[in-house]
Amino acid sequence: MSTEATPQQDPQSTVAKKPRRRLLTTTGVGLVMVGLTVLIAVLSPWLTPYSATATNAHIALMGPSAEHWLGTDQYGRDVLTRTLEGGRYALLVAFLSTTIAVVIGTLIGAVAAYAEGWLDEIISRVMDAVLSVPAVLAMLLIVTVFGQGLWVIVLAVAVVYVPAVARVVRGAARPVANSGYVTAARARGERGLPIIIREILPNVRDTVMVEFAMRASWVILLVSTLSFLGFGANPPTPDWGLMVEENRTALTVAPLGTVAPIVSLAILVVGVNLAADGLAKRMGVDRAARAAG
Amino acid sequence: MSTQPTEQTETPVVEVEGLSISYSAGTRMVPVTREVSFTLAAGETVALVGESGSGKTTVATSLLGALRPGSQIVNGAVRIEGEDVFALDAEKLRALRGGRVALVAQNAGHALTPSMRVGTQIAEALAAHGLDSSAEKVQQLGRRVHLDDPELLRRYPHELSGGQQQRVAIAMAIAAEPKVLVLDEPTTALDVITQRAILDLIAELRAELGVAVVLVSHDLGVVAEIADTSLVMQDGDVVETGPTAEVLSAPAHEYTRKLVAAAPKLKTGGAASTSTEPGSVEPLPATEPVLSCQGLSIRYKRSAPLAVDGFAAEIGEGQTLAVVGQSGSGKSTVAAALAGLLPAERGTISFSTTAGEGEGADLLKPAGKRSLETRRAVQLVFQNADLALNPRRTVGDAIARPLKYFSVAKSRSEIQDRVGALLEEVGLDPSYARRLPAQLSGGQRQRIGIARALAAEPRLLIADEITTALDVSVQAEVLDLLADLQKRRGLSCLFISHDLAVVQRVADHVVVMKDGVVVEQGPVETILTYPQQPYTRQLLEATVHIDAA
Amino acid sequence: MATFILRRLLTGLVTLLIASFLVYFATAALPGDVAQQLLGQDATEEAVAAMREELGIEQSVWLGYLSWLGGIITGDFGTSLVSQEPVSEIVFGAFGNTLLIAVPAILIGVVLSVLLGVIAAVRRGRAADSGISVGTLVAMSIPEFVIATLLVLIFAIALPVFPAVVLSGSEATLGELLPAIWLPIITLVLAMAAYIVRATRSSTIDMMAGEFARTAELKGLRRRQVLTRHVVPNALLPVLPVIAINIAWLMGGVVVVESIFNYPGMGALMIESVSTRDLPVLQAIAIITAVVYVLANLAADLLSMIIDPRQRRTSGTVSAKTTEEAA
Amino acid sequence: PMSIPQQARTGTPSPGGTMRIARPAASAAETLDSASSLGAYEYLGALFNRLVKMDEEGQTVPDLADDWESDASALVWTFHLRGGVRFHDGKELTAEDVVYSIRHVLDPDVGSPQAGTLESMFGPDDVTAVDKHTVRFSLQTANAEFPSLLTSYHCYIIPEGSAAEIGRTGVGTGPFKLESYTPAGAGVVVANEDYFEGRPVLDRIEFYSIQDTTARVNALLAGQVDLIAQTNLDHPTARVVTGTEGTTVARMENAQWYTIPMLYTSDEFSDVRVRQAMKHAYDPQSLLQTALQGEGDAGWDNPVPPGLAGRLEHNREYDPERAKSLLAEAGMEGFSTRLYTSSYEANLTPIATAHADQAAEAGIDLQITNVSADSYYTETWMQVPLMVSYFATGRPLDQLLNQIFRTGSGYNESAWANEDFDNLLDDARADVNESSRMQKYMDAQQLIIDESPHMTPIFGDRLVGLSEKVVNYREFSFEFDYLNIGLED
Ligand SMILES: Nc1ncnc2c1ncn2[C@@H]1O[C@H](COP(=O)(O)OP(=O)(O)OP(=O)(O)O)[C@@H](O)[C@H]1O
Ligand SMILES: Nc1ncnc2c1ncn2[C@@H]1O[C@H](COP(=O)(O)OP(=O)(O)OP(=O)(O)O)[C@@H](O)[C@H]1O
Ligand SMILES: [Mg+2]
Ligand SMILES: [Mg+2]
Repeated sequence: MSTEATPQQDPQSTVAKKPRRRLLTTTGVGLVMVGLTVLIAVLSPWLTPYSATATNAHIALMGPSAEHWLGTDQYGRDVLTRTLEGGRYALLVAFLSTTIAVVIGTLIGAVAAYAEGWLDEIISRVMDAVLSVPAVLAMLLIVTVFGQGLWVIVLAVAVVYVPAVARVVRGAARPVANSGYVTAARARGERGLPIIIREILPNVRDTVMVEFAMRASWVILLVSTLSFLGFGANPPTPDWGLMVEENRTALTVAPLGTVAPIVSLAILVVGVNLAADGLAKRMGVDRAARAAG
Repeated sequence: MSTQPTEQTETPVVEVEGLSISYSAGTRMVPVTREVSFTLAAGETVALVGESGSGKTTVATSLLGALRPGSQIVNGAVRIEGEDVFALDAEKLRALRGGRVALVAQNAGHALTPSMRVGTQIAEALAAHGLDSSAEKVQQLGRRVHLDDPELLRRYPHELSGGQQQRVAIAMAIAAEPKVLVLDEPTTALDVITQRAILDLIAELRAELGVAVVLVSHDLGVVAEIADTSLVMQDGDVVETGPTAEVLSAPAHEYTRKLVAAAPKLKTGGAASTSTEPGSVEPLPATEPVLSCQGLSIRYKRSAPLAVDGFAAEIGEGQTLAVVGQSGSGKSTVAAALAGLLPAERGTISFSTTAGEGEGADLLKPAGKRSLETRRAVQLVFQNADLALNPRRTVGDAIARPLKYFSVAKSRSEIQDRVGALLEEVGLDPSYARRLPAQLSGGQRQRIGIARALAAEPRLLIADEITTALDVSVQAEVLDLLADLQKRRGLSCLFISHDLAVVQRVADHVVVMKDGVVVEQGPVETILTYPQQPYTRQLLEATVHIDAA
Repeated sequence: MATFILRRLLTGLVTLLIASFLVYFATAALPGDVAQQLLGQDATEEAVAAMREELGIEQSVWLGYLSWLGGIITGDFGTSLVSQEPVSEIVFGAFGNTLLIAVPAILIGVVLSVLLGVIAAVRRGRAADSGISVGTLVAMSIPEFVIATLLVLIFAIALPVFPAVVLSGSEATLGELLPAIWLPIITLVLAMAAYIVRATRSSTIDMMAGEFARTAELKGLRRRQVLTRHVVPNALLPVLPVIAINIAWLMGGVVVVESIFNYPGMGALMIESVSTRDLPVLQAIAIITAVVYVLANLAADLLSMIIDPRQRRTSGTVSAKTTEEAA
Repeated sequence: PMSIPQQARTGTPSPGGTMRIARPAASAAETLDSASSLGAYEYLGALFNRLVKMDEEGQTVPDLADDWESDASALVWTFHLRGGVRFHDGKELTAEDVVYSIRHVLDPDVGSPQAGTLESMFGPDDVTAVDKHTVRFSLQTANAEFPSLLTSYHCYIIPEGSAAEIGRTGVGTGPFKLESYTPAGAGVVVANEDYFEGRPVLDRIEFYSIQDTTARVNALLAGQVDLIAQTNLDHPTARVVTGTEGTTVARMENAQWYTIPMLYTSDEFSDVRVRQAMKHAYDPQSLLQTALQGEGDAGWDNPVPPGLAGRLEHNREYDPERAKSLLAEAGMEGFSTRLYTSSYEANLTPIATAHADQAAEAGIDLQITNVSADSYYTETWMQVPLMVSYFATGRPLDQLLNQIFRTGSGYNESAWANEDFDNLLDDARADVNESSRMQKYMDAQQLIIDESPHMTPIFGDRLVGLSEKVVNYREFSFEFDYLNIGLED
C-alpha cells in the first residue's frame, strides 16, 4: 500500500524529537535523586557503623567530627546515620498512601467521567465536599479518632487525596469517554465496567502516572509536616520530619541535626518533582496547570 | 527604501529563491523544504499544492519572515519588493508583517483571540501600522468582506460562524492594504456553501486591491478556481510548477498525476441548470428494504429545538444511501440514533437482521436494550479514525473484540485467523495486527475502523464522514475499498458526507438534509442531475471543480 | 450568564450541604468529649456526667445534625462548649484575623507569581527562566514549617525586624497584629507561589505557541502588545482554578503558620478546638473553610467567564462554531 | 559545650517595671477561681494567699495564718489569722472569709480536685470561725500532717460571698491586683501597694498566652517577653536560650518528678515479677544522662525527691540479668509492649527514648508511641499499660504518698491497690510521734520501691527560660515568689 506510514513520518513525533532528549536528562536527574534516596534508605544500616536509635549520653550534641561527620543529636545518636535512614518512613507512607489514593481516585474519576449524568454529579459533589474540608483538619480528626499508627496515617493521607486524584482523572477521562472507541463499545452493547477497564483506564494511564509522581511529592511533604506536628512517625524512628521537630530548637547549637534532614527531604522532593515534570512532558500531560488540584 | 531603484513594472513583488529550510533534531538537521523558488507579480495568484506535511505552510509563512521555533534557513532568500525579509531588523520586520505582507492563517477559528471582540482585533491590525483605527474604519473593512452588520463586529469569535470568522481574518489581513496576501488553506474547515462565498470574496478583493496572492491548499478544485500558477510540493520539494490549467490538465510529474486522478469529480451531466425538468421523485428502492425509518424526530435536550425532524428513508439490501447537507443539518444525529446511541422522540425504525425477513428489530431501542443479533448487524465506522481506535490497544485487539463479543469466532487460533483475514480484506498485511494505532497512517487507521466493523459481520454499515479527514489520494483508496467490500458482502450502507462528488461516487440513493429536515431524496443521478430544491442546487453550484481552470 | 451563576451557586450549596454532613459526623465521632477534656485529669465521673448534661451533648447525632443545620441557616452556629460564648463571635473573630494575613498573601502571591510565571515563559530557556524554575522547585520542596522557622530565626531573633510571635490572643487589636503579619504573609506567599508560577509559565508558553498569538504577531503587533492583550488574558484561564485551589488550601495551610507565629486566627483556633473537643467551634470552622472553598471556585469560574466569552454562553444562542466543537 | 547556669540571677532589682510573662494557652474555660480544676495557675499566686504555704524544704510555714496548733490526738486544728490584712476591694480579712473559702472548695458543684482529699477528713460544717481571727477544723480522723494539706493551690482564700464572680474579678489579698483578664488570652496585674508583707518590686506583670512551645521560646529569644512560665525547657533548648544574648535559664533543682506508671490492672503488670523486672532493667543514672544530660537526680523508683524531709535513702540496683530471669520466671521472656509518650512536657519523649533504649538491653521491647498532647491526660493517662508521666515535686510527704499511691486516689496513675500500704499511711497520720511517724512513711516508700507498679526513673531540674534582666526569680513547689522578683536595667 502506498500510504505505508512509519512513525518517523508522523509529524507529531518529529516535532517532539528534540525536546525529548533534553527532558530525558531532567527526568534522569530526578530519577537518580529519587533512586539514590530509596537505595540509601534500603542500604542505610550497612552504610555507617552506627545504630540509628542507640543513645549515647556522652557524645550528645557534638559538632561534626571524623567519627560523626554530621555530628550527633541530643541523645548522642549519629546524625548522618539517622539522616540516611530517615527517608524510610516518609517513602513507605508516601508510596502506600499515594498508591491507594491514586488507585481509588482513578477508579472514581473514571466512573464519574463515564457515567455522566446524575451519578457523575453525585460523585463530583461528594468529592468537592471532601476537598472543601481543609486537609489538615481532616488529618487531625482522623488521627485523633483512630490513633496514629502507620496505617492510620496512610489511610488518612489517602482519604485526603482521593478526591483530588478523582477530579483530575475525571477531567482526563472525559474526552476518552466521548471518543469513538468508547462509542463503538457502547454501540456494541458492552456494559460500563468492562468499558471503563478496557477502554478508558488504559488511556488515562499517562495522567495517572504523572498524578502518582506529583501526589507523591506532596504526600512526602505532608507526611513530614505530620511528623513535625507530632502525628507521624514515633520516636526513636529516624524520620526527617521528626528529626526536624526534635532538633529544631537546637538549630543554633547543632544546626546539622536540622539542616541534614531538611536538605535530604528537599532533595527527594525536588527529585520527585523533576521526575514528575519529565514524565508529564513526555506523556504530554500539562502538569503545572493542574498543580494543587 | 530610498536606496531602491525606481519602480519597474516587471519587478516581482515576491521572489523566493532556492529556499531551503531545516529544523534541528538533536544534532541532525531535518529539511522541511528544499530549493523552493518562485516569483509573483502584483495581481497574480500562485497556489502551493501538496499533501499534508509537504511544507506548504512553511513556505507561505516565510514570506512574512516567520519561521517555526527551531527552524532555520539553510539556503536561499525570500524577497518582498526586492528586500530580503530575513535580513530585516525587528522594527522593519514588524512593519512588513501585516503591512506589506499579510497572512490569513490556516484555521480562522484558532487564529482569532477568543477573549477579544473581532472588531477590536481588526482595529489592532490597523493601529499596528499607524492607520486610522476608528470604529468607522473598522466597519468599512467589515463591509468589504461582507460583514455588513456592525453588530457582528462587536461579537467574540465564537459567536460567529466559520465563514464569518474567515471573513474577519481576511479583513484583518487587508486592513493595511498589503501588497501580498498569503492565504493558508482558507476554506478547508468550511462546508461547500461557505467555501464558495469565501472564494468569491477572495477573487473580488484580488481584483479590487490588485494584491499578489499566495494560496495554500490541498484541494485541487479550489486551486483550479483561483490560481494562475501552481507549485506542487511533495516532502519539501517542488515537483512541478506551471500555469494551473496545464498542471491540472496535463500533469507531468507522477505525484501530480496521482493527485489529479484521486480528486473526486462531480459530474452534473452538464445540466445543473436544467433543474426545471420534471424530476419524478423516484419510487423507493426495488429491493427488500433492510432499514426503513419513518417520521424520525430527535431532540438533544428537552427544551432545545428538534435536531432532526421527521426523517424518513429506506435502504435496500446491498445498497448505499447517502445523507448530504451542510454542517449542522442533522446528519450525524440520524446516524447516532440508528446506532442506538441517542433516543428518538418520535418515529419508527425497522430493521431486518437477516435477509428476507421484512419487518424486524425495532431500532428505537437504545443499544443496551437491543438484542445481541441486532447490535451485531448494525455497525458504525467513525469520521475521525484517530479517535475511533483505542490508542492503547493493538490493531489485532481492536478487531478481535467484536469477534469475541459477538461470538463470531471462539477459539484463540480461530480469532487470530479471522483477524488476519479481515486485515487482508481491507488491504493490509496480517502482521499489522501487532501494531498500535499510532504506528499507522490516517488511511490505514480508517481501514482498521472498517475491518473492526466488518468483524461483526453486519448487514448495515453506518459511515459518518469517514473520509473527510483524509488526503484526496487516500480518500479515493478508502472509497474504493468500501465499494468493493459492499459488493462482495452484500452490505447495506448509510453513508454520510457533505461532499457531493464523493456521494456521487459511492451512493445509490441520496437524502438531502437542511436544518434537520429532509428537503429532497431519490436516486443519486436524478438528484444530482435534476435537483428540484433550491438548496440542493445551491449545494451543487457551490462545489468547486478541478476542471474549472 | 445569570442562570449559570445560579446553577453554580446551587451546586455550591449542595457541596456545602454534603460537607456539613461529613463534618458533623466526623467530628461527632471524635473520642472523648468536651466535658472530659474540660475537667481534665482530676475529674470525677459524676462531675463529667454533670458537665455533659449541662452542656447538652447527650442528644442523638441525627437530631443534633438537623438542629445544627437549622441553626446555621439562620446564622446561628451555637454556643462554644468551652467558653460558653456564641460560636459565630469566636469563629468570625478568628476568621477576620486569618483574612488579615490570607488576603494580602493571596494578593501579593497571585500578582507576583503570575508576573514571574509570564517572565519565565517569555524568557523561556534563558537565565531568568532557569532561575525562576529552580526557585519554584525549591520552594515547592521545602515544607512551610521550615520556611517559617527560618524566617523567625533570621528576621525576629538574629535581626529583630519583626516580632517572632503575636503576644495578645484573640482579643488582639489591628494595631497589635499589623507588625506581626509580615512573616506569616511571607511564609504563605512562598508556600503557594510556586504552583501558580509554574501553572502560569506553562500556560503562557502554550498560548504563545498558539495560533492566535502567532496571528497577532504576524499582523504586526509589538511583542508586548501580543503578550498583554492576547496571550496573558488567555493564559490566565487554566491558572484560575489553581489559584482557587490555593486559596482554599491557604485556609488549611494557615494551621502550621499560625501555630508557629502564635497568630490568633482560624488555624490556631482549629488546633485548640480539636484539643478541647469544642465541636460547635470545629464544625463552624469547617463550614467556613468549605464556604471559602466554594466561593473561591465560584470566583474562579466567574473570572474565567469574564476573561473567556466562550464560557458566557447563554442557552438559546448556540453558534455554528460551538456546535461543531460539541459534535 | 556551654553549661546551663546552676541558679537564677540574684541581685538588687530596680524598683518598679513591667514584666512580661508568656504562658501556655489554657482552654477558654479557664478561671481565676482557684478551687476549680481550670484555675489560671500563674495568676493565682499573684492575686491570692492561703492559710499556710510551703517553704523550700517542704515545711509548712505561715501565710495568712501566722500560727496554728492541734489537740494531742491531731483531731482538732486551730489557725490564727494575721491581723489587718485587707482584700483588694478594701474589705478586711476575717475568719468567715476563710470558712467560706474552704466550704467553697468542698462544694460539690465546684468539683474541686482538692475536695476529695479534704472531704475524707472533715465536712463543710466541721470548719468554723471561732472568732474574727480564729478558724477551727474538727477532723473525723486524726491527721498529724493536716496543715500541709492546706498548702494546696486550690485552697486560696477569697472574700466571703464572692464565689459567683471570683473567676473573673480575682479579688484576693495577694501582692498584685487584677487589672484585666481574658481566659486563654492576655491579662495584666498591678502592684498591690497595701500588701501585708510590703509592696512588690514590680509595678506590673503582663501575661500572654502562647500555645506552641517553640513559639514561646521564640518570643523570649526575640525579646518580646521576659519569662516563659510553665515551660520546662528540654536540654538543647536550654542551651540555645543560655547561648543567646539577653536570655538565660533559671534552674529549679529536682522540680520535675518523672514517673513511668505501669498500669496495675493491666494483664502485663499484674504480676509483681514483671514489675520488678521492669525496675531492674534500666539504669536511672544513665537514663538521666541520656534524657536530661544529667540535669537532675536519679530516682531509683522512690517517688520522694532528694532533699524532702522523710525521704528513704536506699540503693536499688541496676541488674538487667536479674530482670531477664524475673521475666523468665513469670513466663514473659522477650516481653514487648508499647510505651506511650507525648509532647505534653518537653522531657517525656526524651525519657521514653532513653528508657526504651535501655530496656532493650534487658530483652524488653518497648515501642514508643507518641500521642497527641491535648488528649494525653484524658485519653491515655491511666488507660494504657505503660506511659511516661510527670508531677511537680514540692508536695508535702504525706500528701505525696496519699494522693498518688493510696488505693483509689484520683492521682493514683498506676491504679495500685495495696491494703498494707494504705494501712501504713493511716497509721502514720494518726501517729503524733514525729520519729515513729517518719519511720512509717519510710516503710511505705520501701513498699512502693519493692512492689508497686510505679517507677520514678529520675527527678529533673526544671529549666526556666528568662531574660537576663530578671533577678530574684524563685519558684518551688507550686510557689512562685512574686514579691521579690524584679528587673535590672
Ligand atoms: N521547527 C520545526 N520542528 C519540527 N518540525 C517541523 C518544524 N518546522 C516544520 N516542521 C515539519 O515540517 C513539515 C512541513 O510542515 P508544514 O506545516 O509546512 O506542512 P503543510 O504542508 O502546511 O501541511 P498541512 O497541510 O498539514 O498544513 C511537517 O512535517 C512539520 O511537522
Ligand atoms: N451533543 C449535542 N447536544 C446538543 N445539541 C447537539 C449535539 N450534537 C449536535 N447537536 C445539534 O444538533 C444539530 C445537528 O447536528 P449534527 O451533528 O447531526 O449535524 P451534522 O449534519 O452531522 O453536521 P457536520 O457536518 O458538522 O457533522 C445541530 O444543530 C447541533 O447543534
Ligand atoms: Mg499547513
Ligand atoms: Mg456530523
